[in-house]
Amino acid sequence: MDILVVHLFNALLYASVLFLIAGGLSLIYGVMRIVNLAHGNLFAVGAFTTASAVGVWFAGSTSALLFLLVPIGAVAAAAIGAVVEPTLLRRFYRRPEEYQLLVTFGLLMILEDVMRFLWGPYPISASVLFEKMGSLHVGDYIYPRYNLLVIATGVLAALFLWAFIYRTKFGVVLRATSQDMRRASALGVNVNLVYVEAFTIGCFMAGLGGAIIAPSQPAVLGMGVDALVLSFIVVVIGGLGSLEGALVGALIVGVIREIGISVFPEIELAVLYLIAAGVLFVRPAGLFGRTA
Amino acid sequence: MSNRPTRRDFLSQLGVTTAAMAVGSVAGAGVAGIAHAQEKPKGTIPATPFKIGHMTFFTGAGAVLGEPMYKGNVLAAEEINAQGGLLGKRKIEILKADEAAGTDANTKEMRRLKLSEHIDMFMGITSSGNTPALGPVAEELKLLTIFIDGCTDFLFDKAVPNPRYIFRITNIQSADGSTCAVGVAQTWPNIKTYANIHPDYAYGRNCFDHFGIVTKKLLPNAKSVSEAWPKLFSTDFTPHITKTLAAKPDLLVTSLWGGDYVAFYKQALQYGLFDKMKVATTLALGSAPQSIGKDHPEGVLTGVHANYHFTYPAGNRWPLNKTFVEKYKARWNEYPNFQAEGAYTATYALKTALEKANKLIGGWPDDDAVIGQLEGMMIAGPGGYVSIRPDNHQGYKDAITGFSKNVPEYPFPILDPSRIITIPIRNITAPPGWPKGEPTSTYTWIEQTWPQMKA
Amino acid sequence: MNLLETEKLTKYFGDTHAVDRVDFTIGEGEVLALIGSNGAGKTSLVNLISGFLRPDSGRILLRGVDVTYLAVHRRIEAGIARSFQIVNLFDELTVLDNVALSVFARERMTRYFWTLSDRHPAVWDEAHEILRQFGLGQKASMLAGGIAQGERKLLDVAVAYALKPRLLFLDEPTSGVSTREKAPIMDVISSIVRSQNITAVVIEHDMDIIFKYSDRIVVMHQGVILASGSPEEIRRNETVKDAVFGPSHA
Amino acid sequence: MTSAPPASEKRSPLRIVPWAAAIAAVLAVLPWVIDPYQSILIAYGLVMAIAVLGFNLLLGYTGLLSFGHSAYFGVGAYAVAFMVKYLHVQSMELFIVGAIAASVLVTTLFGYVCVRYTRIFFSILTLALSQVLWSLAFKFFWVTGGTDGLRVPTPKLIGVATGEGEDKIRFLTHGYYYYVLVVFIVCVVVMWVVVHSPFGKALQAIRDNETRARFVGLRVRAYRFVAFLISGVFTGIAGALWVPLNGLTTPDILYWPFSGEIVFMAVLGGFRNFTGPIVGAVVFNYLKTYAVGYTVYWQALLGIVLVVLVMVLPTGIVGTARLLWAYAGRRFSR
Repeated sequence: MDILVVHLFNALLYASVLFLIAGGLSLIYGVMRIVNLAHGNLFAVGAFTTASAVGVWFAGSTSALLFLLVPIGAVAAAAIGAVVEPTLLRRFYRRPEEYQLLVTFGLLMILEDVMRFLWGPYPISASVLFEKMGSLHVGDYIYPRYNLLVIATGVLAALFLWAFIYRTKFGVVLRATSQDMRRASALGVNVNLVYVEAFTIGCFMAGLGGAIIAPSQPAVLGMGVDALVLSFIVVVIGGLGSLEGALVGALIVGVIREIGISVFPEIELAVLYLIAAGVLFVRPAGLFGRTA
Repeated sequence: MSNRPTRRDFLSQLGVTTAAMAVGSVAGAGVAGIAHAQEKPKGTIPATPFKIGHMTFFTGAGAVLGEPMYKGNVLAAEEINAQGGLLGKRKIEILKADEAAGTDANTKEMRRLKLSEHIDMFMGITSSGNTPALGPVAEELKLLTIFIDGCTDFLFDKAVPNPRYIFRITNIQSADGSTCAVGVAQTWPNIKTYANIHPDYAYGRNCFDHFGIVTKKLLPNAKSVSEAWPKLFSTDFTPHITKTLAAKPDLLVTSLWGGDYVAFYKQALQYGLFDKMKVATTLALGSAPQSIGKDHPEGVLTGVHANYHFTYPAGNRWPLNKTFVEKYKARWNEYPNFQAEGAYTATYALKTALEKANKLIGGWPDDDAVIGQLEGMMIAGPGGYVSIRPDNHQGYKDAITGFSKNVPEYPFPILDPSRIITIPIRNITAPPGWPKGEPTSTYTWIEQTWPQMKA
Repeated sequence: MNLLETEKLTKYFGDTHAVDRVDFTIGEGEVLALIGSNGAGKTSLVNLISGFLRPDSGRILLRGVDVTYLAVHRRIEAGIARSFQIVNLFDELTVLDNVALSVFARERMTRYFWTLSDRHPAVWDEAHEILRQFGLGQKASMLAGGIAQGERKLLDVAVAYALKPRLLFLDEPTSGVSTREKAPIMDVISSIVRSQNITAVVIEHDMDIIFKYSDRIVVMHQGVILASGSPEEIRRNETVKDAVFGPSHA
Repeated sequence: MTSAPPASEKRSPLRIVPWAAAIAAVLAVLPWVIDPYQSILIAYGLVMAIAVLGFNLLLGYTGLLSFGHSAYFGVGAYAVAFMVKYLHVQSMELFIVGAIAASVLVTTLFGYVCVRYTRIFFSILTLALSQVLWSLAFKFFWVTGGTDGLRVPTPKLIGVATGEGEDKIRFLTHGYYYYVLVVFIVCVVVMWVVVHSPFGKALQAIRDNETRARFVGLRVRAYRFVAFLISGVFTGIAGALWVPLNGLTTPDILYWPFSGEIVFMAVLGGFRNFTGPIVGAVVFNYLKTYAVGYTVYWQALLGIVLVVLVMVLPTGIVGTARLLWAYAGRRFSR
């Protein structure tokens, strides 16, 4: 029985991180109609930045300072987003998808090596925070407190985003731009500004996903590519462009992965992709997407 | 029934010893050492550089193993070059190639190195997935090769059953699982259940198979109750840890290594895994020694790929190791791992083979002459004697494993010097002439020839 | 016998009754103009008949045969073709290819992936001939995306015409071109349609053109047919004037 | 973007035949002139060219961007490996037949699912399905060898076995090179006929304007499906030819970044030209091989090439060369 609680926490843990990555991906698609293949590596940038801030640059500082440093990865990813969108991606919104996919694919490759250049080839760990928080008892088992913090972050991020998009003026502008860019523009919305903001928020989320797991999992090269395909599954299930969809998709993927590894390990990955393909086949816009 | 040997008897028959022991004195007759004085070579030797293509993981999670391999190779090359080079004339030049580019790219790159860069020799390779791919290519290219690692049995069992140009220096992979299982049988004979967490590729499955078959022989009551197969180079092991916890085994066997193992043990600590079961590993301390922190629990059976740990043989008993560790530390400011030792030894094996061949025929020896010298060579390396079997070109040295222990001298755990387990390698690997078997020859050899212990 | 009739054909878009229980008929060989203000349901009606939209209820009969839910390509085989209000061409193919494609499609040769299209001179000759008829012979080897708007309108009709339809819908064949160009375009279309004895339905706004080229006029308003008759009758019809041209229109 | 210059007369597509024959002749002579490694690289390039030609029938001619063509390449490659492992087949011709059969099977299934959608949904669907195959190849190691992959020995060409002792490099640079070259030429001719056939015209029409294509009577989905099938089979054939060259097949060629490389090659050469994919495949192969050989930052190098390419030369190498040629021609004639 207790073990089920541990499994549940694990699923939520995974879902939280996936939601942060996939939510960002979905937000960007929703507003700019661009599938950002480099998104996975913004997640990795977040992880590397936080890992090196906590584990290397400020290693040995007080825990309070180290905890404050965790979000630095999200800031780094957001900064990259804020630079890349206006300088590079903006030229591609009106071009066919193949160019959009290719330019972000190129960006993915470049970012991978930028990280290799900046952080070297080895994994970097910020495990000191993970260790400091210790574990709490769940019946016969113990569970890392830090993982609960990650889950809480995921939940808070979802709530914050929801409030932001449905309860603020900027949210209204964002939704308007997402629904009809030309009309929003005609109504006096500075569409370019909305784009750069939306892209930055999307990257911030991916970076936060990376930053928040850096203490419990080391940052390694290649993590971005793996994260990207999984978040792809999430957005495909939930619906490209839908934040609710990203949330539900992340939960589905989190739960299926946790069950899969225990019960049907050989086809765990295949099942995830098949679900994604199945959803696409039946509802190409995903469970929560608007029809194309 | 009654003539079944007892476990204790059998283990001592195997030659398993637990203690810090000497390896014997250096340089008996016919044994090549790595530090013997240079003799003047016969004939004329060209002064062109001797190019070695060195492919290993320079990037990604595998670099924890790969970089030390390269550093061992470089250290040996620098020493040899300082003495004038191979046969006093040919300076070693090392061309790096990144194994992380993927198996297919590696195949292309090996061809490029030989056909386009005209390397004289190839060294390296960390992953067991890559040697079976590259071995046949090296044979096709007629490229003299010493694989340092990538030590899957599959290479010489199946992929290249009759090698000519390729050799491999570090211990054959089945020794990992077998050594680990022998260590478990000797230390924790009462376990009834065990769980597995292995990386989902050749190495993990090899460890799983050999741990399983040896345990079946030595501890017939022990049952495998859980298997988890995370992808190689994963970082998140929480579902695998939880699956293992749920199975409530007495023991966990894991062949995770490098960055994977580091991430695993940190997460496992917070899930209390080490408190709930014994843990036996095949490669935990085999990665770069400094990569494991002092938070790692003590008393875990921490394997070193059944090959080498820099604290053994202890310095005063085996000077070769003492000087190697000192030189390596001075050059790279870190401690060597088994890959560094393997590459270092391999470079000196090459040097020795060249010198012997030169003594026989004079001039710069061709590949065939070098191969003739490498086959059957016995060389004393930092980790002890390595013998290269002529039938399968595989290097063998006595397998070791031990238990993690923190000592004040090092900022990371080392093998507990008082409890190091060594096993003569010939006793846990299929002998020459044993028919090729499935999944490995050693597996069928153990299955068919080892006695079944009493329950 | 009428070539085509619709029975209570209906299409809703949400609450809007785009086409509301319309009974529409057209006789063999007629050239009929469909007029009405924007949103009257003209294009929707054409869309329903040509298969672009599916009706919510009602029937479409072609020579008495129910074609209501027939797939588009079957309708085309049955002889219904259409042009588009906003030019719908294969912009990166040549003008000649645009027309040739229709001929290939009509002859069911587009399945041939094993022969070069150049190996079918009859098709190309016919395509050239059609272009010549439409006055586009000089533009044959230009990309369809690269010719003038008036020419594009003509080509759009030519592509539909090349299908050799019995019933051709022309959705505003002169929209988007200057007033000066309208008559020449309609002259070309009209002479071809009449010489081949094709039944045609033209949606048009320009009343001069309508009165000049059509045999009969059907007026739609808010999804229903308001009136139908000869140009002269429609010209005199007060209801039509108010509905279509607005009360202010003299 | 750029409209092609108006041609004054209709030019026969057959005019390129002499050029193609000349290039084929050069390719045939090359192994005697260049060093063996270069021949092997060209063989790799030609194999990939077949794959990208197939891919481009969808992207360039039908307007569908598949981000899952690794699947069909992998199906071809694994079909060969399975034939070796389970049926002990050695004949290269049988390998190709088997690869065609397997890729027909898989493309029929995937194509049926995928052609219902276009644009980004098509791309993602193809990607998701290719990942299913990847994860199966990855996880079912007792069948597929997992990450170790499956080895494929030197095959018999036209029934002729290569002796144990014969030099593999010589086999690759001569016997196999010519085999690849012949299959490549056959594939180029077939694809060339397909795109210049009435069917090819129909595909281009569908690419340009799906609605109008429907209204000239084309059953758009059926045409897309057939294009998908042909495309997948070409890529499958390439996969089959690639295995003996590489010596083994691993799940890497099923993983999605390999699909990305196929797209890369098409765009590098120029996907709006028939020859673009061929040029792109050969050039990319050189680019990647040398980038990997010379720097650990090869990914960044390729990434920068890609970004610059799509920004500055969206028509690819062949498209740009044609523009320059046309420009030079106009300057010259003035």
